[in-house]
Amino acid sequence: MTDAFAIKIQHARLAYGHTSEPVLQDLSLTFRANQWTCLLGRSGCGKTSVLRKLAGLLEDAHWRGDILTCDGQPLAGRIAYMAQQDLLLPWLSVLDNVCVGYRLKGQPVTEAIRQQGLRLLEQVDMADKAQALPQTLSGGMRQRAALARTLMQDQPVVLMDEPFSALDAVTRHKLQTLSFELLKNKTVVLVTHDPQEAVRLGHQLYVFEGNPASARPLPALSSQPPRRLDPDTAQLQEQILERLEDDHA
Amino acid sequence: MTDAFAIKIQHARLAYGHTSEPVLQDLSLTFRANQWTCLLGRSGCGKTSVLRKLAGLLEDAHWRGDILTCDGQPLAGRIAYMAQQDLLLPWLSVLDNVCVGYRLKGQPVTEAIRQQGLRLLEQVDMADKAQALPQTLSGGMRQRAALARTLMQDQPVVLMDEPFSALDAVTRHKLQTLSFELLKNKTVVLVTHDPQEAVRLGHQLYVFEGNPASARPLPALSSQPPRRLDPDTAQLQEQILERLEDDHA
Amino acid sequence: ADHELSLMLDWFVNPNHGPIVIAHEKGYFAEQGLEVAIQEPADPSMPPKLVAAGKVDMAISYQPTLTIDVAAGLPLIRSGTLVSTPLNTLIVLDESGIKSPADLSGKKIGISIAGTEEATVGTMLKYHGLEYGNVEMINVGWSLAASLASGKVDAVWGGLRNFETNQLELENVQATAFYPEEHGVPSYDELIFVANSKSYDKEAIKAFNSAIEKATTYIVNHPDAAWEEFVSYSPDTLDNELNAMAWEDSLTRFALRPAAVDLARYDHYAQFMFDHGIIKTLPKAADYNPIIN
Amino acid sequence: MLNVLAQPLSPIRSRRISWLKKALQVLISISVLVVLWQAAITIWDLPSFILPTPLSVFDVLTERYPILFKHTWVTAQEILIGLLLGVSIGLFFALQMLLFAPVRRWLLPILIASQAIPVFAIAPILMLWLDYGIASKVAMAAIIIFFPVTTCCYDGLRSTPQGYLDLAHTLGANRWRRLWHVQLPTALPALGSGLRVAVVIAPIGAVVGEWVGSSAGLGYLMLQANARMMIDEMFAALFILSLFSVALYFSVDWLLKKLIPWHA
Amino acid sequence: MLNVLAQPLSPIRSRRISWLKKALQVLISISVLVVLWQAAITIWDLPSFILPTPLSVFDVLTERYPILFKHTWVTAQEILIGLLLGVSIGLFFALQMLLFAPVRRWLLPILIASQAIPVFAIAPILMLWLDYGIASKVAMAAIIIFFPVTTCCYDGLRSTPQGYLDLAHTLGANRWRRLWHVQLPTALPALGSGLRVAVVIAPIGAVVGEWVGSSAGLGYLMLQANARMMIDEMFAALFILSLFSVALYFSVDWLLKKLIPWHA
Ligand SMILES: Nc1ncnc2c1ncn2[C@@H]1O[C@H](COP(=O)(O)OP(=O)(O)OP(=O)(O)O)[C@@H](O)[C@H]1O
Ligand SMILES: Nc1ncnc2c1ncn2[C@@H]1O[C@H](COP(=O)(O)OP(=O)(O)OP(=O)(O)O)[C@@H](O)[C@H]1O
Ligand SMILES: Cc1ncc(C[n+]2csc(CCO)c2C)c(N)n1
Ligand SMILES: [Mg+2]
Ligand SMILES: [Mg+2]
Repeated sequence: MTDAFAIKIQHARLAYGHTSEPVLQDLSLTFRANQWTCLLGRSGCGKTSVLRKLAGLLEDAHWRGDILTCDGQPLAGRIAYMAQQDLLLPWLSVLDNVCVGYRLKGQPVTEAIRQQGLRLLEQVDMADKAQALPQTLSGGMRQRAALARTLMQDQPVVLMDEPFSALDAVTRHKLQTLSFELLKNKTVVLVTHDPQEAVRLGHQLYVFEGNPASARPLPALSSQPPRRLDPDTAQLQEQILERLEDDHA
Repeated sequence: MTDAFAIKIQHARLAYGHTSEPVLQDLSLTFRANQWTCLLGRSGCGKTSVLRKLAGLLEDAHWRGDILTCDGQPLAGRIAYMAQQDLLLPWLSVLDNVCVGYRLKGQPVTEAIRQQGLRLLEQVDMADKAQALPQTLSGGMRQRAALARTLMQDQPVVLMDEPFSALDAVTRHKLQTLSFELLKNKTVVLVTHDPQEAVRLGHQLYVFEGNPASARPLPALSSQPPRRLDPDTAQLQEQILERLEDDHA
Repeated sequence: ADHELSLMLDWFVNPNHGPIVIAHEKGYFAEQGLEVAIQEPADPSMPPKLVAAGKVDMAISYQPTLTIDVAAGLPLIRSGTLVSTPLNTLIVLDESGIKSPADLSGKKIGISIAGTEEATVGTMLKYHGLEYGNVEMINVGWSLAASLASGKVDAVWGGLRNFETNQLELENVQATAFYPEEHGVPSYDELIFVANSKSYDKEAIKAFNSAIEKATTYIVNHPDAAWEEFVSYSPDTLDNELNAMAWEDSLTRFALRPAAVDLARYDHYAQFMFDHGIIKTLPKAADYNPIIN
Repeated sequence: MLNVLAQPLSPIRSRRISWLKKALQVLISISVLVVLWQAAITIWDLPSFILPTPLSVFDVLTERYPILFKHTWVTAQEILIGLLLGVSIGLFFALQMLLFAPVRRWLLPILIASQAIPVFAIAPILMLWLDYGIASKVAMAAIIIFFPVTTCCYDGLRSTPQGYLDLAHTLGANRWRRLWHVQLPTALPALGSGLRVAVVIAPIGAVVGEWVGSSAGLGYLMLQANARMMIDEMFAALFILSLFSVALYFSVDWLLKKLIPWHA
Repeated sequence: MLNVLAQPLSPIRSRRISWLKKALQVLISISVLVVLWQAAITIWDLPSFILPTPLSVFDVLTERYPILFKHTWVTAQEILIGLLLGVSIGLFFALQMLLFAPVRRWLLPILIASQAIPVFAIAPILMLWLDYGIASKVAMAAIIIFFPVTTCCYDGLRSTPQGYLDLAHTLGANRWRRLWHVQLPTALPALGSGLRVAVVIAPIGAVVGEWVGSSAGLGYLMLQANARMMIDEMFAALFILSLFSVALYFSVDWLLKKLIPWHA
């Protein structure tokens, strides 16, 4: 397994277009190694934009500010990114979609890899749909397939943009546990709108605030994730909601 | 405002393809006039399929079973449907997307209609993006634009498929309230994965169970939606989760 | 065979090519130690160019065309004559009421552009007191007979008197032909053989001309037997009424002395074209009619 | 019995029926065409050198089929090789333009300009380089074919949804594998359009090539027939050519439907 | 000063620069072409009656521009009207086939068959039907143009994402408004491909028309020049034709970019 490592964003500023108002300003974030960092915030505040920047996908936007990695190397090639849309390729079966990372890296999709893909599909409860085309899946199934594809990637940094948003509560809980297990030794950044999810999984939490937005950390809990519902976590959830409400006001 | 009315699905069965297993079996649902009916269930159990059937979009699938309306007239033309994907047309501005229903019905988009569209956009907190193209929106913004488009339609039956799934908690709460206000006199069917949302908004609740799935109603609460968090609703939420867990087991 | 020769025709095989086909069929070429490969062109402006470019050894061209080509600097010579009178003719539709070229004022003349129309048709018109500007010249490509038969034009220029006239007759179109040499245009050789001036083979040409001369003599002496032999070259395409009629009309047109040349006639025609601005330089006939014997 | 009949047809049986139906349709549309054709002749009293009767064309087809067949065979070879070459060149240029921005900038104007040049004008040059054999005809066909393929394929390759490109990027694809695994599949429908146009005009390419210089083939036959005012023979050749196009079109259409099942 | 220079360029200024850059590119690619052309002549020792030197063609362009201009004007009219007609017919057929399944079944084979008929072959007959005026040339151009437009547009119209069609359905659109507001916009990129092919080949249509019947135009001029062995003049006409294609292509490209801003 590859070594985990940390990323720091310092005093960044992001604007789409020369003339338009910035979306993010004075943004500082720290993503610790072997930990889950959850980003929350008003819809449209710029969470996806931050993930896209880390994934190297923000080419046309104007970004200012440093992105530091603990080993000083660029991030490119060490990132797994699960976007807000599922982006399943319509000409590949679900299993092929899950294994597509190998093809795209030019590595042969061996039987072992296919078996691993099948196991992951089983774990996300999609084993019976392995040979189906994505168009015949329900919304939640598509999301689970995309999750399986991301988990297949085995990169040190994993960025996930609302990965459980289209799932029912029970499936969501199961897949949270699964992802947490499988991504134990990674630097994980999770964008979510579900305070409960954030509190359950996050070693650290940030809430985006203001317009242009910047990120404010929430006080860390002493317990280790995955956490159960207890007075502490309930209180942290309350705090998140308060922050969001303040931001909306 | 058009008269609200009720719909009944009786002992329906749905299968995709001749040979494949049915997805839904012995499905009976009642949608009451002037009420919100919430559908919950495991991801992939067939909730979207039911909505699509009601919206007249299930042409290639094999449906058996009656769909009764209280006035005996077909549903076609009396339905507003908000799909699981936002389906914003990329060549129209957000405002034009919101008003596109008029164009598609061949009615001129008058200044009054545009004003109404703008007001709705304001209410979903998107007034500043009225002239933007959909591609420049965040995921949650797209969903809000689609919601505004659905609310513009003013049909007696409104079908919504996870309409708030991509929104932060506060925005979600606000828009739930707004939708409930605006759709007071409609027959509303809401598919959701959020038990809290279902409990808050639903006059009646169904949970899909089994494989092939059928729908089982939950006991109605005595209070009227929109409901606040109280012991009764908390208990109903617990019940939903239990049912889902049972189904997963 | 001592020499292999490739010969490109001016058009698809037709009775104009009688001597060539007979020489080929009756083995006169072989007698002279020649092996001649006959090719047909798709684009009639190509054969002289291919000779000039060295892609074929000989081609059939027209005297006016050769003069234009030589004036333009193409390395070509005339090596022999196939038909030593003009064949080109101005054909008019009887039903358009034209009795003489003088009636052409304001009419449409279909041409298949050869570059000399302005001089030849212009001269015929002037001969009858008309100006070139009095008529409308329309390019009709290679549908000379059809455009006239369908009445889209009142006259055509470029059809041959032994071929297109018969074609029209077979379509039951009443038409009259005016011969340019009877209306002020100098006489010339319609069909000639050309070779590359830089690489032509004297011996081969001599042998070729002898074979053609022998074939022409045979045709003139035994027209009916010659017809049979002509047709047997490609019965599929040649054995039809049109060719039979054209054969009769061609008998009197073949040059009896293919190697012979009247230099003054070439210079005269060149001067005529020069005067009408068709060519910008005046080539001397002796330069592109080398003495081969 | 009634019960059995009321059952839905088995897929195989219904497929066979749909084939029969297709064939019938083609037959009927040909008949309609023939009737219209004869009607035009009768109504406007067209002479045979403008438009021959269907019957006389049919006569030529039945009587002279050995000759027609001989020439058809020559042209068929030219069409197929020309098609292969033209489509390859078209794909090659499209990929070049996609992958290398400079190539696009410099090459595109040249390609466009080359298309506007009537083949007749460059025919002499081609003849000088390629001689009278099949090469020059294949070259002509390829020249005519490649441009629609290039344009459609390039347009298709350009229009890959951004999301898929982003996916390829984060999954670590280099440009070649991105091209192969993401851009080409999304370009297939557009490429299909290009191919459909290409196969339909390929016969023209071959025939034009033959006009430039040849001693066999349907184009040669048509020129001959035209010059001799044997318009019925020309139409017989035209008819065979049209059959080629229709057959090629539907073959490609069928093939594309197999290849692009995820696309309507 | 340094500070000011370091500022990003204003949009207007950078747009002007990008135009300059484009113009420069075209200029350079023309130069490259000219050099290749001269090189071909030098290397293969091509005689001037097969391929004239760029310089002699340039001379003709500068010296004889009044005549060239006169004929260009004629051909330009034919091209533009032919384009209008061909594109309209192409769109019309595509819409017909989309909207009426029977039309598709009956019309498509006929359209395809019609395409395989080399225009060159029917051109002489077309002339006999339509007279030697502008109509026949316009018809030729239109015939050549309409098929790529039909194919690409029809393929584009067929490939509207199902979601959008569903949306149109639930929003109560009838087929016409669905077509206008949903299918046509999504077909625009594919239609663009068709248009790009169409404008590039339109000049051929017009010129071929002039070759088989005309009394003016660039095609007529080319025949005349060819007959008089003024090959440099013929290539001057070819050059103008190519310019037409390139200019039309880039105009359409620019227009389409304006029309389809949501598309890459
Ligand atoms: N077009 C199709 N072809 C074949 N099978 C389909 C098709 N659409 C849906 N299905 C199948 O039908 C089942 C129900 O799908 P549906 O989209 O209705 O689920 P859902 O309840 O909405 O799920 P989710 O909560 O994940 O959106 C799934 O198993 C899915 O694979
Ligand atoms: N391509 C783009 N062009 C212009 N503006 C953009 C573009 N992409 C995003 N934006 C703008 O940037 C802001 C942040 O968008 P982003 O997608 O990062 O939000 P988000 O926090 O992920 O929201 P959500 O929770 O709704 O997904 C929004 O105001 C959006 O309109
Ligand atoms: C049977 C027959 N018909 C027409 C022509 C064509 N043609 C006749 S004259 C001329 C130009 C020279 O004046 C051309 C091209 C031919 N060669 N043979
Ligand atoms: Mg987002
Ligand atoms: Mg669903």
